[in-house]
Amino acid sequence: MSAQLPANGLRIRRASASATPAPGIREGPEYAKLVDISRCIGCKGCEVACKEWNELGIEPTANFGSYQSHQDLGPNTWLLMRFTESEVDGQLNWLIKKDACLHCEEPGCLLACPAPGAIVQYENGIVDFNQANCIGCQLCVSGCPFDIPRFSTETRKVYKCNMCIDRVEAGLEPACAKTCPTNAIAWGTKEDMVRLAEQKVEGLRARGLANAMLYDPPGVGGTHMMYVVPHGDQLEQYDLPADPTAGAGALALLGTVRKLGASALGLGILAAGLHYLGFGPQAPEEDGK
Amino acid sequence: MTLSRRDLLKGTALAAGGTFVSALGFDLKPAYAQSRELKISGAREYKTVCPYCAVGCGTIAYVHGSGGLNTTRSVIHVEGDPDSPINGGTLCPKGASQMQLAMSPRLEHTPKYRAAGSTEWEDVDWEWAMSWFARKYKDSRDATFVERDAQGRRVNRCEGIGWVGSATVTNEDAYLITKTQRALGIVFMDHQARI
Amino acid sequence: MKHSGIQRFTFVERVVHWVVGLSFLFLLLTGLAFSHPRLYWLTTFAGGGPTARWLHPWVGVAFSISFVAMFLIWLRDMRVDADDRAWLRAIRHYAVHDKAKVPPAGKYNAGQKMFFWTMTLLGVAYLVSGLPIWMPAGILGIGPFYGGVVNVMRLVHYLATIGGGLFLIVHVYLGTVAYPGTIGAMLHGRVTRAWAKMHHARWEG
Amino acid sequence: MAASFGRGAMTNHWKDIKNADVVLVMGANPAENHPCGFKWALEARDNRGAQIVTVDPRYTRTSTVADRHLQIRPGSDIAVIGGWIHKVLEEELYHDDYVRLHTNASFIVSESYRFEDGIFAGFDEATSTYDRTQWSYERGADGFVRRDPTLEHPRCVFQLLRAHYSRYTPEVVAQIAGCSVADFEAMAEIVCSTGTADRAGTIMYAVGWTMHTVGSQIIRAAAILQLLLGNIGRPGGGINALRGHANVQGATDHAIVAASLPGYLTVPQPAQTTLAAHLAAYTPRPAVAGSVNFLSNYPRFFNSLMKAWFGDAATPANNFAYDHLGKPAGDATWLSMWDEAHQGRLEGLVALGFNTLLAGPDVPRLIRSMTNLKWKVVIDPFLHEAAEFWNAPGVDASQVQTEVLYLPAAHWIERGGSFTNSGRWAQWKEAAVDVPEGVRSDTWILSELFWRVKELYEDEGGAWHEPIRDLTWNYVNPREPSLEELAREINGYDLTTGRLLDSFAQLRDDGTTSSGNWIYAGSWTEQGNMMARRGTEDPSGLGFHHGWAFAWPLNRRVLYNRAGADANGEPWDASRAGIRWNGTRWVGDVPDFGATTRPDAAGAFIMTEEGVARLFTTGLVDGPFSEHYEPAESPTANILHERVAVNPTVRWYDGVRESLAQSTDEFPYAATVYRVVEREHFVTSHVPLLVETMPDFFVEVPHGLALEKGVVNGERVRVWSPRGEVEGVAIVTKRIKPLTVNGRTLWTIGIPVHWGFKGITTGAMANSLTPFIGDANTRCPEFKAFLVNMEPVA
Repeated sequence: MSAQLPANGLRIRRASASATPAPGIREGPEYAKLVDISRCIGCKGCEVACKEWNELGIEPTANFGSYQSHQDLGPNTWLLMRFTESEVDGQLNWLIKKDACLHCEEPGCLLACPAPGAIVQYENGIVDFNQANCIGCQLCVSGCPFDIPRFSTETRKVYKCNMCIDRVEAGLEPACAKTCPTNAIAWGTKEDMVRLAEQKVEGLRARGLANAMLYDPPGVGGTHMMYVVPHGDQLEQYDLPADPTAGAGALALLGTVRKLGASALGLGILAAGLHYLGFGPQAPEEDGK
Repeated sequence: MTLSRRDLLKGTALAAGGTFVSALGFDLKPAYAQSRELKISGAREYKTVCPYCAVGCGTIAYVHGSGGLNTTRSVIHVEGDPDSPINGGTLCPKGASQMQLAMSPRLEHTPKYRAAGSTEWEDVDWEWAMSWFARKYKDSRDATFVERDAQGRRVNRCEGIGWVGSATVTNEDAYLITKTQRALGIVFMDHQARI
Repeated sequence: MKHSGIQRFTFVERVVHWVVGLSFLFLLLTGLAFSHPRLYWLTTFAGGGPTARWLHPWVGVAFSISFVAMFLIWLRDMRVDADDRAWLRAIRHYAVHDKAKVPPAGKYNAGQKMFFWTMTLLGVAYLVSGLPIWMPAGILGIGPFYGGVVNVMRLVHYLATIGGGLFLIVHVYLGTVAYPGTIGAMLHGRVTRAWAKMHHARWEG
Repeated sequence: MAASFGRGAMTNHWKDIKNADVVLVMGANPAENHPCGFKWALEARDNRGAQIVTVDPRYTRTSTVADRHLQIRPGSDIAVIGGWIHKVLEEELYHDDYVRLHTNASFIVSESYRFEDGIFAGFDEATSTYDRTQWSYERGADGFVRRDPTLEHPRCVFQLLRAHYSRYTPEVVAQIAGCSVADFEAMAEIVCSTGTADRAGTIMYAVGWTMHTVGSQIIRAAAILQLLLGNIGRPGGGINALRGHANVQGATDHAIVAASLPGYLTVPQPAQTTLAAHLAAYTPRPAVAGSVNFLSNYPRFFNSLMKAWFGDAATPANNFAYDHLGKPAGDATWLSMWDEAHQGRLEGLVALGFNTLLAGPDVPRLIRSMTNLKWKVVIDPFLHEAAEFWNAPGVDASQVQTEVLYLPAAHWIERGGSFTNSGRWAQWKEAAVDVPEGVRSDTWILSELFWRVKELYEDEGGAWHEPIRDLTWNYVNPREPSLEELAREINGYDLTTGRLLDSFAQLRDDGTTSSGNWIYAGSWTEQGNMMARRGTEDPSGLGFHHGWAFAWPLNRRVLYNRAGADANGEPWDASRAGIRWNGTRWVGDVPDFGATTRPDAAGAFIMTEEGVARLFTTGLVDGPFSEHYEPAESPTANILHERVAVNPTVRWYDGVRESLAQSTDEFPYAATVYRVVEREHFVTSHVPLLVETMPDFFVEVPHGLALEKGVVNGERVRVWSPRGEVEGVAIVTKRIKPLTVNGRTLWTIGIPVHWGFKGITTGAMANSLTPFIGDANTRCPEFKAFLVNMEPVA
């Protein structure tokens, strides 16, 4: 078997580098995580719970002039609280963002991945990396509009948040959502979370945060980790792309041409064959014969 | 019977074809491969309380091992107790990493003694340690005990020994500390309420 | 044993050519494997996906080095002159074996020179686009390349691959079945006089 | 708080915070230090539209989710709260009915009371103490306090209060605190907005208040404010002391403290030579007619404790073994203990579960004091800095003659027993794993020590040891009592029937009952272990959860809840009814009042002899009202009374004056120390995941100051005080702004406390900087306001 499937019983909606469609015989709810930044205190409970549950190794850190633990996500750091101080019109805000995989409905990573079954998306919306199939090309990293997956030079595989798929499958919420002390992370069906988010945005606007918004970018078909952003006018400061897209630009073009490229080569061979049939070989008359 | 070369080739081709077909595209058939086990599914649950701050979050310790005679139990995971009206299952980073505190390889397992002027510890056994402790305690108590103060009032206090801690022990042990130390006449006592 | 005919390629030339050629073939096949799920099976011949991914850039290094060697060896012979331009104008006659209307070629005809120069350009394209894909985290302080750079380079790499692949087909076809006797030049280095006269009349080998 | 309400504990509890309309966070940083409890503030914000506000020297992680933040100078809290009190009184924002009904506003104070130039009446320069009788009430012929229900008598508490705080105008407050008048007033609008029946405001505070030379008075000021606003005793109200360690509350309840015995009974004083004298001193008489004056039961609690400890050896005939208790010569708390060591008078020290070195203050002085000890025993699961103080940087171990014994103790996961959280909930926990080989439980170590000392006395005799002989020890395994046995002993027994008590109401002073801690009576009854209950029902929706664990006293969830209702027993706000009088009895929470006592039959505050809460009190040594005094180490003059800058009643230990900054030229910056959420004091330096998330010691440097001094974010800075110095990574931040204090620009520097020379990562000891001085009442050290200098490390 070339493709070792993720060892879990969830129905797969699509897989990377897959030429055949998913069987589509089971139906279940789509889940989503809603991160309400207006309730987040940056305690890193989620960051630690993620590492504890997933048994991710320590990536040694050094304080670099911030409350932030690591400078960046890593193969063993799937979730990172990012801290930014912003001052707009004398109004200080300490922007704290839970940075982790957003589990796009249209996952750029999956679209970019050349290895069959290395990236799968389950029917519940979770995008999972199956390292057994990963070839370590890191093209998913470039395909991701949020710059999330991280390559391990040790295992030569790429890693990211899998939304605690083992817990979700067992009927539990992801570890980060379970642990969040201030209920800044909510977990439920996508439908419920969107509804909850709308309520929250309304509440924030009533509290004077006119730019409060739900971050569920349509360019990637929506995400399964959404944010309620209190300062929607400062998306850039949060490092949230205003209009992310999956598989756009060069990747989209590649997606189109790669359907033709191999055929072009086939046609080349065919043309050579036809040429041979039409004109035959051209051999020199041998001397002295 | 003997296989002709031709038969052999055919067989190989068939086999190769099979490989070829399955390798051609990604086959979704085994989408119901065996489940990834939830790591705590077989663990025993113990309801405990987070040891850090005084919010008093309810926690569940997931323990590996049946507790049978031949086993040593170990904590494999700790998470919040969803029933607790205090934390509702949530935990802060400290609480969420309790498992590492519980099972820390940095925990000590041997009493140690450091002699006057020494630059290092030496391991000692409990018998030696406790008799040393009691000896020092009694000697200092005897040396500094004040039965009557300068005005002749009965005060029965030990002035030469201080006891500190702890806000990290249980109520029951805290009570036992007060009970034994007050009975021994200790007056210098404090814990982390002030610090 | 002494070969008959005339020496067309030296031992070194042959070795360099085959390193270039075989590495290119490997790169083409593994590259195609990564380009489309239906071709992923090609990784099987390279030891499976992870191995193929690991080998591809290193083979690319071998390709690049040998290509540079080849480039230096043949550079002098590959100058394009007025005769070549005439030859190119007559290329459609060449294609249909209408030999009489094709101006005689030197050691290399203009088509071969074009192939050489195209492959040189593609070689540069492979290298330039391949490096960021190989080491997206950056190299020698340049980078990282994650995101747009890699994606654009991936497209460039792919298009270059298809281009190179098509040229390879022509090259192999012409070098083998279309012109019998040609392959010998790259195997033992020698060709017959008749062959030389026919294909490279102006060659003073 | 005991001085104001009668008990010194969080009035409400964690989940109750969700019922608030305004959550004032000051002297605390709960998002950082109590994240899971802080969620209830956010619940209030998002479900009730409550406002969360922070007042702090730093914009903290709590501030990130608050509606408003006010930056003040460390140590200016009383000025700020005083300013709010001023506003509430001047603008009549107080809850009038509440103030009249439930406080001593109408009480008339004796003529001797006065406050002039920063000094209250009765000050004795020689001893730096007050004669508090000068602040007493004026009494009528009936012996009860005279009152003026109109609140107009010039010497009634209400008028004295108004006069006292009349100086705390917004302009004065802004000058002291360093903020702008506008910012102060904007904050005041919110904080002072809950003085109505339909609004409730709560305060969350922690050691940011207590760790000052005026710590107790900051809390007093808050109590005054909350009483004026009518916020005590109500769901969503209160003053919530957020405790730092898992069982600070329980360890305090069980009195591992110098001045009290379990249940906040008082340690006998040398002058109280007889039991009668002791009981007389702490058994208050009602100040007004109809006061429940619950502490009149003191003898029942005290005698029952002595029965629990000394059993048959405690009899009415021998004064319940009163002589068995040591009577300290004076203050015996943390600072005084180390002062004894400093002076070479303390021979030995036992530290159990306590990093006595990093805890500070003035670590260099602590090390000098420790080396004066003959011996030190450290009992802890981890080998920490306090056990290895002889190995501290700069210490020559060969010169340290102290013998040190380290005993590895079991820790929480290996033990059952109960922790009492900040909200007074005692929760029983299960042991998850066995105590490992080579390790012993605290219980074992304590009983083993006791037994071995006892045996030595039996063999050799020695200093007075009757109490050792007489101490009750009725445990199945005398060498390691079970926690269950201890819990039952704490609860107490009816000694006649041998049955466990249900309530402290059953305690007697005649020796027929025992209770190791009367406030825990009812925690383990004949029905079983109440602390282990795990019922989740919450029928009222207010979060009382009476079926979960046990809250002292008597499973009461909101203290003083009688004050949450009006004169007729109707709750101030029907939607948040703590308790309600239904005509025959109180329903709702467990009433902090007689269950069937009519609303008009007694005052709401049963723990005070006044029956009401105290806006004016004699309970603290440093004044009946809170007054702003500068920190011992202050960057500025006290503009209220220049001559009396610092709390006049603080205790100056030897050499401390000399160890303080003498000028702001040398030490120009205000500094404060604190914790961060990723760490809990010191033990977490052994937890890899926590070290990973907050690896290194750092110093928070305000952005403007960094520019001025050439400090670069992420690079190292050196900070020093006259006591010591630290070096660490600078976090340059815009979250700390320059203040303008009395016309001068002042910068504040923040320093976390979690690092030492042991652990996965090591770092500077923040408490090397802090001064060795403490609160006049509690001797809680002034960690939160001192002066430093700083420079970038070249």
